[in-house]
Amino acid sequence: MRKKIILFILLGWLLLVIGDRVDELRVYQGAQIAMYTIALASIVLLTGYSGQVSLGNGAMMAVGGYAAALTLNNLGSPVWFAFLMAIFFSALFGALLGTAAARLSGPYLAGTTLALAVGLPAIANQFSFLGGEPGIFFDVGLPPQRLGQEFTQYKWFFWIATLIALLALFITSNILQSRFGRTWRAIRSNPLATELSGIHSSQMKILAFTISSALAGLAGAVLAMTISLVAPGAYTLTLSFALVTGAVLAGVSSLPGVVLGALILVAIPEIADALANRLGGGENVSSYLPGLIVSILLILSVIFTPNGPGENLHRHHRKKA
Amino acid sequence: MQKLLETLLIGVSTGSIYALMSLALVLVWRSTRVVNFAQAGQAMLSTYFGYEIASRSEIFWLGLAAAIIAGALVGAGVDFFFMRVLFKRAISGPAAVVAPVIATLGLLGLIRSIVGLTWGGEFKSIQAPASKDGLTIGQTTIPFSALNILIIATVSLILITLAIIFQRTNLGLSLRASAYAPEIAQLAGIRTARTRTIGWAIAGGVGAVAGMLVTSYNFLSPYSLDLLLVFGFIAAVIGGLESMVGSVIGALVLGIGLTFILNYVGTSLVFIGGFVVLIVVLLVKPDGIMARGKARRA
Amino acid sequence: MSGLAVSELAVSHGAIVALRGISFSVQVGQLAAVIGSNGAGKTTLLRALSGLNKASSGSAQWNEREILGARPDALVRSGISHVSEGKSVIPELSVRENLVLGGIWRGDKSDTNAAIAEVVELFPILGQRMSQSADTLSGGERQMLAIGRALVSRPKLMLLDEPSLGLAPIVIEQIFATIDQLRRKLGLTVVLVEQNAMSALEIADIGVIINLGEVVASGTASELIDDPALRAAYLGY
Amino acid sequence: MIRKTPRKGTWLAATVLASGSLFATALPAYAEAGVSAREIKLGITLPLTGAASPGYNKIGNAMNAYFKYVNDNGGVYGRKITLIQKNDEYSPQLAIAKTNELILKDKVFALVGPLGTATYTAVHKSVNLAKRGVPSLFLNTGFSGFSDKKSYPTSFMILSSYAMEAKIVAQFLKDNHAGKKLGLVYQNDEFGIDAITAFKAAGTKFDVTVPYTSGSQSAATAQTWVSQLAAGGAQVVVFFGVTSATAPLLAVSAAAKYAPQWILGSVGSDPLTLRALGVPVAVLNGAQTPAGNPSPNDTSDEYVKQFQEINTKYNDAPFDDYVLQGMNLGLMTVQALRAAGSNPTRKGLIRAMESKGSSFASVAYSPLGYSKTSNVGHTGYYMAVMDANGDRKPFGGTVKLYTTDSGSGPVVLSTFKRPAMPAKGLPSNS
Repeated sequence: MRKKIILFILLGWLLLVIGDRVDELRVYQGAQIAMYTIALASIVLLTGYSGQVSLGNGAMMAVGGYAAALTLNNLGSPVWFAFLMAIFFSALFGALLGTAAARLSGPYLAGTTLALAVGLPAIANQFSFLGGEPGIFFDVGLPPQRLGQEFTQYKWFFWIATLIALLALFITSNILQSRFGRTWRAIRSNPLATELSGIHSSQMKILAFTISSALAGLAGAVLAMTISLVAPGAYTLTLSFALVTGAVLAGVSSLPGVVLGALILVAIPEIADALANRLGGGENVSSYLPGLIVSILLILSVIFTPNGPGENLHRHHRKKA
Repeated sequence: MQKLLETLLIGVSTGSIYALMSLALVLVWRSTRVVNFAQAGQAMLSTYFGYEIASRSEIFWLGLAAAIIAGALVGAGVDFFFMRVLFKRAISGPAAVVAPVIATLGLLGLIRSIVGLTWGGEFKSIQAPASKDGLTIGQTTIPFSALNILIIATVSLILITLAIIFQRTNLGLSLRASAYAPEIAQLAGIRTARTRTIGWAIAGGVGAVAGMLVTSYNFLSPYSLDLLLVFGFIAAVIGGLESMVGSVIGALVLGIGLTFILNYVGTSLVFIGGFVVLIVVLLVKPDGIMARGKARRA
Repeated sequence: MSGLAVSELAVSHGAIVALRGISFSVQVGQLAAVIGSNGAGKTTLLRALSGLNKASSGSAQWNEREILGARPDALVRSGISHVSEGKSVIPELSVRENLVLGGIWRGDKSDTNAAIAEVVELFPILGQRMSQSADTLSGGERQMLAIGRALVSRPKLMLLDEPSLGLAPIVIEQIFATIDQLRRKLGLTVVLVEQNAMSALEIADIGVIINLGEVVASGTASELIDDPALRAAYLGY
Repeated sequence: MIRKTPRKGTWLAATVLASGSLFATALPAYAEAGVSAREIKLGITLPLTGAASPGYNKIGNAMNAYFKYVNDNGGVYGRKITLIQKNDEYSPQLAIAKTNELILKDKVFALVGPLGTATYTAVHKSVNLAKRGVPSLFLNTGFSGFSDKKSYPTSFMILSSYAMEAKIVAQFLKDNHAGKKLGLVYQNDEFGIDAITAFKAAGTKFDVTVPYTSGSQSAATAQTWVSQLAAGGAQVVVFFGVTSATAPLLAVSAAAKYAPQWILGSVGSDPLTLRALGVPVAVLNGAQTPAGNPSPNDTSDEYVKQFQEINTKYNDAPFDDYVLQGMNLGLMTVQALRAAGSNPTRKGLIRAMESKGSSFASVAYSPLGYSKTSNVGHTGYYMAVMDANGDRKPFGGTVKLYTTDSGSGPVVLSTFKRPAMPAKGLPSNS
């Protein structure tokens, strides 16, 4: 345990040092990577560990984003409290949904969460306090003065996002290595046997849904921070699909893999853009090339290494052990 | 009273299009045990073919025929070149639950990108085969047009055709047998793999009709059929995923339900309406309204 | 030779060897009973012969043509029908549809109807239930329907997997009598897999006893019945 | 804790990968972003696809066509202009992401013609354009809120504001439609609210008001608008929304045989776009609309004629209001860049806009309001009537230009004469 704490602190320090050395775009993307890392951890926990398929993580992120923004704007609370409220409300919502979800299996759950992903963000258009399509602002404020003039807004976002992501990963990895993590894996691989051994699998599933939602909500608040805004347009079906994609590309049951998945999600549009510029196809190419690359990667990875690129690596480790 | 009638009529018209998509999803689910998210992509690609023909010939029905043929070929192609490869590699491990979903999502993305690269993202429209003008009954004009009637008629015709194929022909019997019990069907001499591909082709053709009909009163873009997919899927789940009749009933329930929300509650709540209808149905019957005693689970 | 010739057939499921070195032959018109306890590999043998399971080595010839490696539906076309374990009917379909299914591959409606009429003659009870869902049939009726469906395919070789499973003794007797009657009338070659050794051997020409994936004894049915050691070890009385 | 070693390995590998990519680009040294010896890079975000894109998606290409024309004729002080278009699908979130890309990755010199009220509000706040000192010229939105020079020190408007438009329409209603039942359909965001506020100030009372949410427009929703309007008996309906909302509104009204006198706001009344959206242009016949520019079919206009020629040669798109607008943005941009001098800086560009912007040549009839204390662009409208071909003619036969401001100023009949088109459409100002 102590080793792990040291590892995380070291990691954080390394990231902050890197943040000082790169230009603003990379810092901004670093914050996005941190955001995706949290969001993907939420999927890994739910799908990779408890075996439930959710296509509605975008909706959970929206709950978190709106909870954070409404808290900050209406209560004038400190920023950390807004993030805490994002966790609280999305967990609450996740628990409610998880109660329904625990009764559903496979495609029924996928359908329900898909419907949620489409429907929930649109609610913002109905109630004026949610700001409609333009959304509401979520302004975590300028970086503290003592950090100096050169300390940009985006670097501030990067610091906050990285700190939150590291904390979230630390806690998640501890949960996954605890009794709960083991039980989830047992339920996933053999639901009947687990039920017979006296474990209430539905309660455990609801718990997984709740924690996963809390993580997603936190990611939603971080996303809102990086764009200073919560709006339905930020939590689209495309986002939900992208998250599932990232989780699969990273290996759906590997927590460390989420960093890689997040990196891929941020890097691919960038690579595609560079490629599009080289090909010189104009707007059409740069709009659709990222999708093309992601889709091809996704299809190949499902066919060849459905459990992620780390799959073969892990197998080696296991054999040795 | 008039508003109620309008809502019902529009709801049936909307629901009937959902029914086609929902039917396509159910057909594939029954035969392959996969929720085919790429169905929207297949329908979109076929509709683009239909659009090309319809806008060149200026005959909607020619476009529709082209779309159906394209849809059937694309559907068969997806099964033959994609699903067979996918299922040859038996997937195990934590990804097993998501793999088929992810694969079809990937395929949806792939088709969308190819369509986008080929046709661009601009909205295309197809000249509707009938007037969009509301019908006048006596003194009042209701927002229910000849096009709506035509949509309902076209869908009914397709449903009747499908019912005849499935209930009265050997092909239909083979399709049903292969879906219910592939092994027994195979032992009875049915070429189940080929039958499955035919099933995908039929689903593709049906999806293409849905795409063309949606496009006839709306626009076509690489994203324009996403909602059709979502609502078609919700309808299929409401119907219990297994039952073709259930999927049509589910679609009508959903279409009417959503139109009621649109006309009586609020525009923005339509989208969440799908979720509400779904969750209500599933909490009462977790395996859909047409579930048999023993549910098949994925 | 004409008939069924199985030699050195082996089947593995992953690392587990389910069958090895299986050899026996059945002349045209003969009924072979494959006997063995639960888990001996009988079902695996039939599934390998009808193409449902892949054989890992060996050969099986029907009228001097190799059948291993062919798809089940292709084998139906060459006259081999497999009635799989557990009353292989499709409960979602009606009785008539279950029967029609067996004839689809020939694409000859009138012949299918004729074949169905023959089946109904054999199992009059099915004639009364034609439009009912197969779901509503009793166990014995289902088994009749499964055999009837196979007959509609007009097979030359019939592979029957435990037709007696879960049926009342009186029904079992009836089914076996029908099988015997059938093959005499139609000149069918039959491979009958059974746990119910005595009833099977009574109507069989030859018998093959399988234990733990291997043939432990084979010969004419009467030889097997008369061997006291075998009776004690495998036939259970 | 037993299997820690391999896990730590994976952790580290992932982190190294992540940090490696962050290191991949180093800080380049530059004098002024986006300006090199040969090139000036500019950026625009606009909806190229999606529900709100029809019409607007032509603006970028039209600007680009005009820039190509200028580049082929020597560029701006020898530098070629490159315009990078980014698709924001009219979503604030995407607009922010794309603007970030333009500024941080593509390192554009300035934004030109960013489109949309909600999107630009979000962009300005989130990307912090003012603090970064990024000039943002010729906003493609008429939201009067952007005329607050203190909050938007680096932004410059071009369109007459929605408030001005509403005030002029209010005057027109008083003069020409007094005593009739009035209806209003508006987009329920800053765009529409701007108009509402102005109507309120002018004392115009609507008998039916139908707000709609941006992005919700469709045939189905339009049916609810029309039934509300018809139920309220509106005889004159004012519409303040985008073209993708005009289309279903007019189509459904025609379908329901509901035919009030339409007054379509300048934003949502482009006939070609309506036609592309499947609405027969004939339904526009007789609709009244406030307009700032001459009709794109008016070849007697020197601007229109020149732009049409450039369009034919460099763009190959049907020449409509959006293409005209895009070309004009190009013309204005080139004048601004020239005014900023041969070694342009962002600060210099903003100073040039403040000091010389009001004298730029522009196709619109009304005066430009740029100064040290104002970033207001055009300041007036004339009323026009559409015909069955979708063309528009000035109401009453000749252009009667009204000017006003976004505040409480009066609506004045103007005699302003706009500057002449530079020779061959190539500015030579400095």
